Amino acid sequence: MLEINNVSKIFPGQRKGLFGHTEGFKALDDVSLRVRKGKSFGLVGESGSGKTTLTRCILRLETLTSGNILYEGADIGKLTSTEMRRLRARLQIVFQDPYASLDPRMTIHDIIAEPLVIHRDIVPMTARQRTERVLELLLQVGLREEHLFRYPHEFSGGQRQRIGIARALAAKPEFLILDEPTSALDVSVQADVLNLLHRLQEELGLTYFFISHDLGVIRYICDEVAVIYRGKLVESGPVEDIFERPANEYTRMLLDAMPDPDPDRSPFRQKVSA
Amino acid sequence: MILYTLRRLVLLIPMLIGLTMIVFAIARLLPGDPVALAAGPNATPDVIESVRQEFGLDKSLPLQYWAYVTGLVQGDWGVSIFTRRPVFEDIMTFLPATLELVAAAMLIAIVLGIPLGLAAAVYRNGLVDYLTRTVALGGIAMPRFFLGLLLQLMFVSWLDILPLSGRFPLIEIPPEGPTGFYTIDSILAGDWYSLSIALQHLALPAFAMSLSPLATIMRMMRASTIEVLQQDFVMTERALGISNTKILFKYVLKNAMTSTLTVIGLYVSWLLGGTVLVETVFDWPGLGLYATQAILSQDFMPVIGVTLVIAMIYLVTMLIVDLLYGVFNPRVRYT
Amino acid sequence: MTTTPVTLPKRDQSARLENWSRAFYRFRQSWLSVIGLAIVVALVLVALFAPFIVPHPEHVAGGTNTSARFMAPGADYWFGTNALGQDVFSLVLVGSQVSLFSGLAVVVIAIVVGGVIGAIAGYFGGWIDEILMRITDLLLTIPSLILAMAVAAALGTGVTNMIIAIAITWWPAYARLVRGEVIGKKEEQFITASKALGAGWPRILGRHILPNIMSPIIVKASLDMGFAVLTVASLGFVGIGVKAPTPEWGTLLSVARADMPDYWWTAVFPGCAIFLAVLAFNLLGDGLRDVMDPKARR
Amino acid sequence: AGRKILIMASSVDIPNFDPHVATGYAPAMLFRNTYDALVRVVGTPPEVKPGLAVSWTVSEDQKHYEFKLDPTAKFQDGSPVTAESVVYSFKRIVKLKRGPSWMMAGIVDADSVKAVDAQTVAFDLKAPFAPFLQVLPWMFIVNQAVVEANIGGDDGQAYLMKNTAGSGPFKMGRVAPGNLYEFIRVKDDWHQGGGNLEGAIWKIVREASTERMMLQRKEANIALELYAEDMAALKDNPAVVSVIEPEYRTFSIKMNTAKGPLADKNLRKAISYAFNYQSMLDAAGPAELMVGPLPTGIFGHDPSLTVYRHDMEKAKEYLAKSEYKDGGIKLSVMHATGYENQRRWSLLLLEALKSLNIELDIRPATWPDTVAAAQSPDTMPSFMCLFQTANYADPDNVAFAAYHSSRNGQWQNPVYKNEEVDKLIEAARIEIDQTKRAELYKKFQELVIDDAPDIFGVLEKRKLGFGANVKNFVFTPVAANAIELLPLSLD
Amino acid sequence: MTLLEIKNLNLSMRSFEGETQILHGIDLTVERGQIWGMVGETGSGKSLTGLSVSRLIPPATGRYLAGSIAFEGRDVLKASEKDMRTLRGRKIGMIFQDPTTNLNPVFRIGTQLVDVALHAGHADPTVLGLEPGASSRDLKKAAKRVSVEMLDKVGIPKAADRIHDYPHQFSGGMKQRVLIAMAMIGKPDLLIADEPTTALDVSVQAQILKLIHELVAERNIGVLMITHNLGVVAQICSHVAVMYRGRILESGPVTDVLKRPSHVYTQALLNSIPTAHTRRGELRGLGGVMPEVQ
Ligand SMILES: Nc1ncnc2c1ncn2[C@@H]1O[C@H](COP(=O)(O)OP(=O)(O)OP(=O)(O)O)[C@@H](O)[C@H]1O
Ligand SMILES: Nc1ncnc2c1ncn2[C@@H]1O[C@H](COP(=O)(O)OP(=O)(O)OP(=O)(O)O)[C@@H](O)[C@H]1O
Ligand SMILES: [Mg+2]
Ligand SMILES: [Mg+2]
Ligand code: NI
Repeated sequence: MLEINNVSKIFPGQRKGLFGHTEGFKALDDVSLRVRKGKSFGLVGESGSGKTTLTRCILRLETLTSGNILYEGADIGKLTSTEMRRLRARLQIVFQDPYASLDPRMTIHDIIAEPLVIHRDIVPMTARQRTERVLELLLQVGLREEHLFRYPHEFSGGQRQRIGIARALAAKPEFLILDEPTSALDVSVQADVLNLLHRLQEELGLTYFFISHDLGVIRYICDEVAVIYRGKLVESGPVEDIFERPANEYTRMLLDAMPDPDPDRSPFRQKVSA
Repeated sequence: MILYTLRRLVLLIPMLIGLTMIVFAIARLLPGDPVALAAGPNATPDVIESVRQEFGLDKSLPLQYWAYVTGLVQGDWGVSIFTRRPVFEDIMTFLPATLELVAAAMLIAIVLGIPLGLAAAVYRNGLVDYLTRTVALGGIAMPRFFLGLLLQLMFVSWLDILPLSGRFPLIEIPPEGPTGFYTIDSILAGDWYSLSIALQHLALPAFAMSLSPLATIMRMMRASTIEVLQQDFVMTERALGISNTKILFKYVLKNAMTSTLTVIGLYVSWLLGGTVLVETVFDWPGLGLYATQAILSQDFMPVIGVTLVIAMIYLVTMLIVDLLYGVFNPRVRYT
Repeated sequence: MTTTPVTLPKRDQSARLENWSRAFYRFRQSWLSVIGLAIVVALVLVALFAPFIVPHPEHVAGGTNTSARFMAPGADYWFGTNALGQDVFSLVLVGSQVSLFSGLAVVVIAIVVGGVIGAIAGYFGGWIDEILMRITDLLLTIPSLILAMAVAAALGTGVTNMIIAIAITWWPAYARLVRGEVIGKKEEQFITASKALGAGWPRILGRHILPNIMSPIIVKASLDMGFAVLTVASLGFVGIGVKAPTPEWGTLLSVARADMPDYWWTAVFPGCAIFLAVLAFNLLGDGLRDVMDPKARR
Repeated sequence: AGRKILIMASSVDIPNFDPHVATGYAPAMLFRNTYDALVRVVGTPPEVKPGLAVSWTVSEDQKHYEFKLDPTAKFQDGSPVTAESVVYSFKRIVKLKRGPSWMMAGIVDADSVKAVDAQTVAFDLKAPFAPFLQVLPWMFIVNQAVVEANIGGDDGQAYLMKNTAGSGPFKMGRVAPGNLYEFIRVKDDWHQGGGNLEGAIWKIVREASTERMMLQRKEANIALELYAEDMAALKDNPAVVSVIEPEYRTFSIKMNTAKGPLADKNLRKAISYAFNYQSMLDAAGPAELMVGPLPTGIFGHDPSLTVYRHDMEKAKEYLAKSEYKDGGIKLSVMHATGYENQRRWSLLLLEALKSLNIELDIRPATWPDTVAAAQSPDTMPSFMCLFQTANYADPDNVAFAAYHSSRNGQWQNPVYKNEEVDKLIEAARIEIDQTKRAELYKKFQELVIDDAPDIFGVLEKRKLGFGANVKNFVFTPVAANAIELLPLSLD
Repeated sequence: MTLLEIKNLNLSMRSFEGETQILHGIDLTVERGQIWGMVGETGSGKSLTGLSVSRLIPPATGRYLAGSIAFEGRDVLKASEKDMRTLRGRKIGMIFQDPTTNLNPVFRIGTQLVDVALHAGHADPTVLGLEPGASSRDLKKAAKRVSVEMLDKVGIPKAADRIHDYPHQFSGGMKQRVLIAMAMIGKPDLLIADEPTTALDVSVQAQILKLIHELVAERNIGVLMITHNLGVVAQICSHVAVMYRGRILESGPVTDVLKRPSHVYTQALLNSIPTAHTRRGELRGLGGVMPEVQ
């Protein structure tokens, strides 16, 4: 469904002297991967390794330095702006920071309805129908009617995250990018969100591109996983393979550093009691 | 940083060229004809015509501009059509007075404004806050010429502790020196009597002029201090036992200075361009009066000259402010 | 996926109301702001109804009564009379119209022009930004009073021209402010989010960025209202303000300055009116800043 | 405090020191004290007194004058004042065609002046000119040697702009343009008598209220531009002597008789009747109303003339006769920016016009705009507020400058033109017989009043404030604030 | 003596809606050598409890309704501001959650470290390895030396050079370590760490946990660590307290609480962690289990 071929992204350096530039920063280095329809694809890696940058590239919010990205065979970089707009109706994203990605001066209703307004040529609806659709989404993600006209700051982190998901679902997309959707939540709220995502996938047949620091979460939700390190893809494959038989040194290090919730397996424990 | 400064200085040139063009256009497109007036009452048409030629005002606008700019490059700022004095010379006699006034006003504003702003922020919504804000707002809210008149009435007519107007007593010889600032020149000459006299004359106009920047600096300082005080690192500093005074005067002040700096920079130009009213009331022989006189009599060259000088001072001030940003904020890189 | 029939909720006014009450709570935190608001409201009412309530409407239209020159304030003339025997109270009351109206007009023009230019420069960046900002800088470097005087000299005196003159010198400040805010905001996540949803630039600028940068603009505008009244007064002082006989505070004051201190009332009352108006707008601005500042913790 | 330095506070700058170029009362003050003319005028009415010339003779036909110079007279560089220098000065005035040259235009030209001997100068006028002696005090004599040494390409204009080359009792000290000018008493001066002044300072002060305060605080000895309100405030101050004297300075509102509605004489008359002269007088402070075009008290003025006074019936009557029976038009008036009295009178005009159902647009204008607007009937507004000061105490000054059609385009008479009036002015100018001359001026006044080209306004009295310690001041109604320093003393 | 003893702490916070009680009778005792983990729902009052120990909640916003906080026997809530200053930094070190915002951006790392070291040194020169009564010049020198040593200890390479850098020149993990160094430079007896590893990836997180653990082992100090990562708690803490809506639901040795949770909420939390064996769609979450609080 989504093909990423040899993508590189170099951020230009800062201006130096009268004309010169410092050397650019290579955020993505020859990354290739494939996401299959109806499945969840996980991406893990060190912070600052280029995960978010990759999602921005997919949405054409950054221009690629080299390589191409095909969505259902069409090169995203070559689409006209109208085609791109059409595509964006089908390809939605939930951003890393739930709060920052919601306009603080819009009501929840307006926020969730925004894709419907933008794409009213694709999904023609009256204002009334839109409100109905928003309400339906709201209930789906586990929020309630009375939240409709509140503002983002009146919600807790978990609720905001769910608003972001509702917005992403509004125009009935087929492909969802989730950038650390649970990083700010405590485990119980995180569990609710993960369950919702799973239910939606089963009901609507969505495809997920899932980014997280939490390897447990990746393992739980994804079918395939890729590990990225300093802009380079170091390893990818089915979840079980990577977690049970990591081939790469960095992957192994990550897995080792994963804190285990079982106190008996703590590396420090013996010393403390000793 | 040197490279950065150089580049900024190089960039000044196109700015100044643009500036001369705009000002020239403004000045020359004004209706009214100063020539008839300059030639004097009862001048015959041929005299008027000869004056017109003398000042090259019979030529086309681009030609006049070209003549002006070529003159400017050679240090010739043109001649006033009324006084026929060279504009540059005139500006140089008036500029020190104005600069001294502006500098004194800014000094008062900064020296009082920053601590008061800090205090208002620390005692937010308390007595100190209300007091300083009310006083400062009072300062802003008073038209400057009216304030000047009231100050004169109070300190001169009633209390009789300060001189009425001017820079120096008429029948005494003001101190001479390289800066043209009477205060600094008398310090340089070690002439304490002149210094005290000069300061007495400076007090009222500088105070009248300082109120509005004082209030703005104070409020800016208050706002940014409040913001900085809410930053997490202040909590950390407190948690690690650093004393409140040290936090305020060392750690918070430097953070809060950035936005205040911008205001200070902007005010320098604002004051320079707006000294007229205070200069009128206090008969301060400065650039503002010179410029107003020139504008009212449509004397082009002085208007253009004054504008250029003020613009240059503004641009240089902004450069200094930008460089100071770097001192206060290490994240600013000179690139 | 099931589509359950839904009933539309009534617009939940309580949430909005709560927002307002929250804002008002923050506003009330400082009684100075409340005073400011009260004075502003009072001034606006006076400006609206002045022509109907002044005791001597004929003086406002330029009528004179030289047999009653320089009467001290008293029962007949609350603020006394001036050199032409005109009722200072009437003049000051009606003077509020020009002062407030021109202040408002200046600020609105400056915001619209400066806002559009600043928003475009900030949003698009690159050479558009470069060109627009250099023009703005140029105008900033020209002393505003000189520019205003030149404009007034070019277009002649009168309220409209004076407003244009001041607005020309004021919009660059707004352009800079708006540009800075837009640049800050356009990198925000929710803007990117909206872009990712497929929104075009007019929607992003108009629907997302502008509402989010309104608070510094409104705050500056309310403060500038005060300054505009002062600037109008200053132009009146150098003689390029409003045309006679229209009363305007600055002109009233500057004309009366020669009457001090013997006939103090001719100067003091317009002076107080200016003082009050500027003070009120500044207090209001401070209050608004507190209301709009999302970082204000209380 | 022991030094006898007199301080004059004035709002007017002295941009040019050249006595043959500059005009205005501030330069005139400078010339009167640093230069000498052949004669001086003193007192009320102004009397001609010896200056450089100790005596003079006039021929029967009043065309030939001979002046004997004071042999002791010497320039500030020590050289004697010779007939040569006098001739040189007059030639320079005529050549430059600026400054005071207009006063003797057509009367004196380059070959009219001759040096008879070192101490005698002879004038042969082109036509008899009654006010000739009144004009001479404004023709200052420059030091030929000094000017020639700095002649440049412009007859020494560049040099004399910033330097003086005269024989007067004072020389320039500190010069700070826009701020102050200092005068220093010349040592071993040839002038006889005189007060105890060691020097004087002309201080530029922008605000009348500051001038007043300076006077009150004894920071100034003389304040030159005071308002009526200031005079009221100073009235009871024992340290201040107020001088309020009539002078030959008229204020009138000129009408555009050439173009627009005001070309209609009946409308002009209607307006002249509608105007409230009493209010004008009230608002003016110490002043008297003008009676006709000439200032009261000047030779030839007829105080018994019937002039326009506020009379609404007559105003309505004339309005009915005019083309604008019901008013309904809009006129404009221009007044000088910052002149408070002019603004007040414009308001009175507005009121008068309103009673005729005419609107008025009041336009404060800078002086260059006013001068430029006066250049043609097309640019001239309906009304123009103007002060005119007599430079010499003769009706010819006012009559010629303000009503002769050859002056059209000049601010003193932008548009008014009446051939009969022109003829009268010309005839009176060269008439030698004083009674006949008075007769001619009477006719002139009647004609002009009937034409109503102006709203004849007020003669504002000159308002000067003196410190009580200033002695020996004698008021002269021409250029009254161009103070002559020589006779003054400070206690 | 007990290091820290919080008894029946009740705190209310004022906001525009009025005053709301946030903490309802918190009881907690930290002894030397113990590492306490504090977990719980967002907004349950973990951070405010931590701040209360140093009394850093502004009196204008927070009000203590009841209870006491005894640090080495002294009641912190009743101490004078001056006494508090001797405690802060010197006896109680604090690490805040976000490394970027908690370092002053316009001062060098060194300046900030040295100031803290000086503060501690003034109170007790031995902290800096000096004799009591050392001159202020010596103090300054020593403060600088100790700062470099400390940076070195938290694993910043070339500490003597990096001390002249500004915070923005450090990566997130490094800044976190600077904060830890600042908290430890005064050799405090109690370290309060508020979510010190959120926002770091697992490998950096592991490094920091190791460092804290070593310190406890070396100096026998007490630690109160606030986090919502149960894995972290399980690894490093000796004791844990579970908070919910301003109350401590249960507390005790880590092995007891995590292995045999007595409270439904704790159980629900543990069930919320996906493990290698959790089948997709079967993560339990709170699942409607809401502990009743009045
Ligand atoms: N606009 C930009 N200009 C320059 N460098 C950038 C820009 N955006 C990102 N980078 C750099 O690119 C790298 C990758 O950033 P990215 O946000 O993709 O990381 P990430 O993997 O999402 O990290 P995290 O887990 O912290 O979210 C980082 O080092 C970042 O500093
Ligand atoms: N300054 C304040 N004014 C009013 N209420 C506050 C203030 N600070 C915190 N609160 C409230 O106190 C409660 C506890 O806040 P606290 O920061 O202690 O939560 P926490 O347990 O640390 O949560 P997190 O895991 O999200 O950091 C929250 O409900 C919060 O809304
Ligand atoms: Mg990211
Ligand atoms: Mg917290
Ligand atoms: Ni399932």
